[in-house]
Amino acid sequence: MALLEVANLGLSFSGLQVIQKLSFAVEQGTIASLIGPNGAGKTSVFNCLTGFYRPDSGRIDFNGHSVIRRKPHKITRAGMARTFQNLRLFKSMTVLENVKSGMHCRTSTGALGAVLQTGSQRREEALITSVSEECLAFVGLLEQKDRRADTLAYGDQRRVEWARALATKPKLLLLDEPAAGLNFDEKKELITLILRIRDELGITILLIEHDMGLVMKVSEMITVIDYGAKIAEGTAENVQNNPKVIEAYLGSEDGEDVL
Amino acid sequence: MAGSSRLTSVSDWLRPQQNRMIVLLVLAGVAMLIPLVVNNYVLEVLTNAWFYTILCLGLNIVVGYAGLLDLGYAAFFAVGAYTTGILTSKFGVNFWLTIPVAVSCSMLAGLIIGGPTLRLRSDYLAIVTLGFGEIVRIIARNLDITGGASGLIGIDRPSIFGLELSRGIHFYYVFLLLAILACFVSYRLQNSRLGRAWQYVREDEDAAEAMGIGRVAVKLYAYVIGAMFGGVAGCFFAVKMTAISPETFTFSQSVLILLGVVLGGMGKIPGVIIGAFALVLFPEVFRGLGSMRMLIFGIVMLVIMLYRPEGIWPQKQREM
Amino acid sequence: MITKQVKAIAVGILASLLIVGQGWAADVKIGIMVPTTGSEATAGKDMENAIKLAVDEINKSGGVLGKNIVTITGDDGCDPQMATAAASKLVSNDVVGVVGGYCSGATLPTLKIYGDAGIPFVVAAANSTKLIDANPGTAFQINSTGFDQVNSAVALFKEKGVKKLAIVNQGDGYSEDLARLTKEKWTGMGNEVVAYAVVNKGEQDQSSLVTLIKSKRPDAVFWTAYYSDGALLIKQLRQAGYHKLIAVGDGSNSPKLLEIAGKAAEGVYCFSNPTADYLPAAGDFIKNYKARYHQAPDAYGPLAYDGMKLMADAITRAGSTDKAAIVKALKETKDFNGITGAISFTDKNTLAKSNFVVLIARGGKWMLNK
Amino acid sequence: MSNLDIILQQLANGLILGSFYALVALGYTMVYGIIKLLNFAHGDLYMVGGFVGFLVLSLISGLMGSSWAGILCSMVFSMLAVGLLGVIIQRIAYVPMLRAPRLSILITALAVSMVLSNGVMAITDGEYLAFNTDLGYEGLDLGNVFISYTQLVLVVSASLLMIILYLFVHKTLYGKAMRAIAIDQDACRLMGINVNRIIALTFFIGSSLAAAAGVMAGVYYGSLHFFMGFVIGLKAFTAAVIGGIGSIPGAMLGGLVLGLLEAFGTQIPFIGSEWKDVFSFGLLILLLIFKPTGLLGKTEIERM
Repeated sequence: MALLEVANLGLSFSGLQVIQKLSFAVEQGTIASLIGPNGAGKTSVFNCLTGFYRPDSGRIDFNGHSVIRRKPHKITRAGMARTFQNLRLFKSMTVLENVKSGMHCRTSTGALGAVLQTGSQRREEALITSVSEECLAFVGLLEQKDRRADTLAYGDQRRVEWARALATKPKLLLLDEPAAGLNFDEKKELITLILRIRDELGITILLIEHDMGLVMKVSEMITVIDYGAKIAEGTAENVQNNPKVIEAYLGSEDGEDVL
Repeated sequence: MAGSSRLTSVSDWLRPQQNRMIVLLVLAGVAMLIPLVVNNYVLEVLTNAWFYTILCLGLNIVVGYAGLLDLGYAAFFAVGAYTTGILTSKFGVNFWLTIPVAVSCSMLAGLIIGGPTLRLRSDYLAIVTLGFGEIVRIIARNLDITGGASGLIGIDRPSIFGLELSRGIHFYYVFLLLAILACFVSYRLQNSRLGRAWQYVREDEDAAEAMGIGRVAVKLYAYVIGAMFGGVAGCFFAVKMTAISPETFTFSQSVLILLGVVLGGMGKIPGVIIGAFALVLFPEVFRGLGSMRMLIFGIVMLVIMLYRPEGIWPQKQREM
Repeated sequence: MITKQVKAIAVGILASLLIVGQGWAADVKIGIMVPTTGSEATAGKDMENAIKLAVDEINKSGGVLGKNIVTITGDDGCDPQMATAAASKLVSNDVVGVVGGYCSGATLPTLKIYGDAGIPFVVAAANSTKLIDANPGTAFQINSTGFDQVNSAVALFKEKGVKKLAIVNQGDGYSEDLARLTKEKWTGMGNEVVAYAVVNKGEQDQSSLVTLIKSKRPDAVFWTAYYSDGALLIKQLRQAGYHKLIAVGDGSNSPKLLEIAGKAAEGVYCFSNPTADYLPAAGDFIKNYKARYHQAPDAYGPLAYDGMKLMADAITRAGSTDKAAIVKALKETKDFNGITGAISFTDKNTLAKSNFVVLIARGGKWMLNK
Repeated sequence: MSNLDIILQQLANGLILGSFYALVALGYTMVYGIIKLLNFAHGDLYMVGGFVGFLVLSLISGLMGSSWAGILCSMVFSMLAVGLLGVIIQRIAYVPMLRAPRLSILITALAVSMVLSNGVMAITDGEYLAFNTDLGYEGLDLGNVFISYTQLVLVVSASLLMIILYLFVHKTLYGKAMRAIAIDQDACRLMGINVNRIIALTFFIGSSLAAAAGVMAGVYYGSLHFFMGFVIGLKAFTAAVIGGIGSIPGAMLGGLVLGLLEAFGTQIPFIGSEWKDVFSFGLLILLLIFKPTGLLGKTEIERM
């Protein structure tokens, strides 16, 4: 059974159909991509998956359980973590504090424990710090841990977001345009990082991306959508040669993004 | 500039935990010994300042930590005060036994108002809390058990180990101890998993939610703990005043407490204490300006929001 | 920045310590507790003025027990919390007695503070009936209490042949107290209260209430609260065509009511504590007050003046500044001849004989109802 | 009075009250619609409007008398002055806060409200002012139902102002710009619309409508007080929410609905007038929880 199964997903905003009858699946341990021209509804799909939007119809099964109509934080707790298209760091907090947020759903001390500083609370705090530092080390930002998040370079801020998502100990990581705004070298590092996350940590990855080079290099399965509906699916080669895909991209205004 | 370099050196010196503890101990010692050298009037004023410190620290959890604007905080304070007042004066319950009841009632009030409304956008929440504050006051005004518009009178003074708490000095120490406790609890909470969760939610609700933090639950926590502070303060307020009436729990009272939180600096414990003292000392020290008090506070609040939104107390130093 | 603020606060504390720490060893020290700031500051300052005028007169004619009287003012701000601070301030200054008390709500919690210190307190204006129960025995109310006002009101209604009465208050301790007592008394006499309503402070539109009142056809409407919203009610009642009797309580005894309500107020009755204008004995008081403060005394000036004179008289009769002796002397007061009338006390330390008068609005002025 | 009379009288009362609420609610809604700011100070602008009107009327009463001509003149002046005050407030207090967190901007609005009401309190010494005019008590006497000419004129002028506003927003270029900014500020900037100027215009119009209501209230009720903006501010906010905050026809409808609700609400037996505010606040809270978009508001994207 696939880790993530989406079937007949539908979403509309005040009459406008944003996603229609979308079905796809992500297998355990793979890297999958969701692509499509601007405004095709990719981020909307992410928002449905992570519980930020409530779809009108369809099914989303994650790890064998339906996550439809679940609150975003419960979905994260179930093992699906995401990054945002526009950076959404906690700007005025330190890098380490940012990453610690990921551990929130894996720990449980409440107000009483915090006030009394019980033994279990102190152990938990130590665990939160060590896991967060591991995650930072994984993305190569451990030295920067005490800096304010918004003083970091753009590319580093992205990596903080990744570390933060990794700290939630996800089974599936959703990356929303991870390469946006990165230069050539940074993109190369990014590809290594994506592969390392899958290979070293065993985390399944689903990404949305405009950069076709990157998509083609890392993804084992690609789903192409346009106007909220699936137009093609398959490996990089299959998709690249699909006439519907070419038409969708060339017919769209930002065809220059492609290939 | 000489001034700023001195300030930096002071804050450098303050950085190690040890030095900060020294300062705190000295301050606590001074606060403990003050009653020996001042008269009743000054004592009464300082007692009031500690009382507002507790309230402001409680509201600070809601406004400063969780970033929720609560314009009806006096309601929680009222619930605590009335619960104790009614139980002691109408049912003859021992004061100390009323505290857990009063605190539970105010926490329950926090749950009732917070539960359904914390989903709302922040500006709606402000109005809802305002309305809730007024509703509590009007209920207190209209019920028989709360003594109607003239309130409850003749609330008994409590005793502890055979000592009746009746003199100003007794209440000074009661409120000082409560304020220290409030600081301690606030401090521990601020640096905990929950404290960080409040900060995450305040900075970016969606990102916090995506990180697996249930924003409604976290906000509700802030609300209920804030209400608890108000409830405790209310219990002791009732026995100190021996009489309570709905006029104490108006919208202006809520605004006053909010002012204390904003003046010193939202979310910062020393700032909030300074804010609370400023509230209480200002009308006593500048008596001639008494009727302009709220105008001056309003202007100061405006200036603070525009030029120094972090409040009077300096921002925590971070390595850049 | 911080150090400056800390300094400012420290200087402030020190300054207040110094001010209150000074002694007036050879004098008799009397505390004045009135609101000199806040919403009721006007009334409070008037009382303070009147008390100081009385003190001057006493000192000019030799003081008490051969000593001068000095006063110290505690501002209660018409707020219970500020009032306890003010009372503590007066107690720490070792006053031998206190005169004042305007807002009942603020006066209430101070009774116990003065009581614990054994300090006699002449309550000049505050007259909620709640004060009677809370009195530890050291406070003396020289303003007629709510009970007396109710008696005056009920007597007027009976005299005017009223059968059905509507009562409106403002939801605060003072006006609710008066409204409730009137209702109890009126229904106890076998009459009918057809409407009993509350108007929220500051709410301008009372048209719904007016319709409600009109539909119940009362013979009289009794407004027990303050002049500001009372004027609006009167105006809207008259505009809507209610032409029967309207009466207002002593909180509405202000020329402002007539100014705001305009000609709608013509013929409205008002129950009032004895204000200077209607006191035959107050001629000199008014003259001296105007000469000194360049304005006319307000509603509670005469009572505050009498309160101070009574306190001095009690000290003289006690023959010492011992607080217990003064309390005893106050209790034994027999027909003290004040400008507001003769003062004696009941066993509950309230005024034995009501000094309420009934006024009527004629041509934009309050007149004594004859 | 028969029941029918009561109903008719309360209908009239509710409509009059409702038109005041609507005028004030319009300002709330316009400002909220365009920059998503809950302007706590709006009720105080109503109060200041009343005082400015009073001041002008007492200055010119020697010239034009205190009848309709004088009142109209002072109303126009007050609308201009308070409109300007609204723009100044926006420039000083709100423009620097546009990118600040919501909490800060709400507290700023609260501070502005405190400064306005306590400033007027300091000037007037907290006293009530009698707003006396030469208007009589004459009116339409329909048996037991009575509507004074003053009431009639006020309702008609309130409706006129609202119609003018509606036409302005829907028929002029400025109105179109306002509606566009409400939808997407950044896009408008790209299209070359002077966004700041349009926002200032919105503040001007909203504030001057509040001032008009303030002067009308002064004329109608005959007294002014520094605290009078608080209650009406809350009521108008409720009206705006009932109608759907951000919607101009919604504010008008909400004002009327609230006016009628209050007028008939007090007539319900067994529920004393002392509970009235519990019901209006309770209604507001329930509405915000269950139907935050109001009667005419647009539904936002559903989010969990």
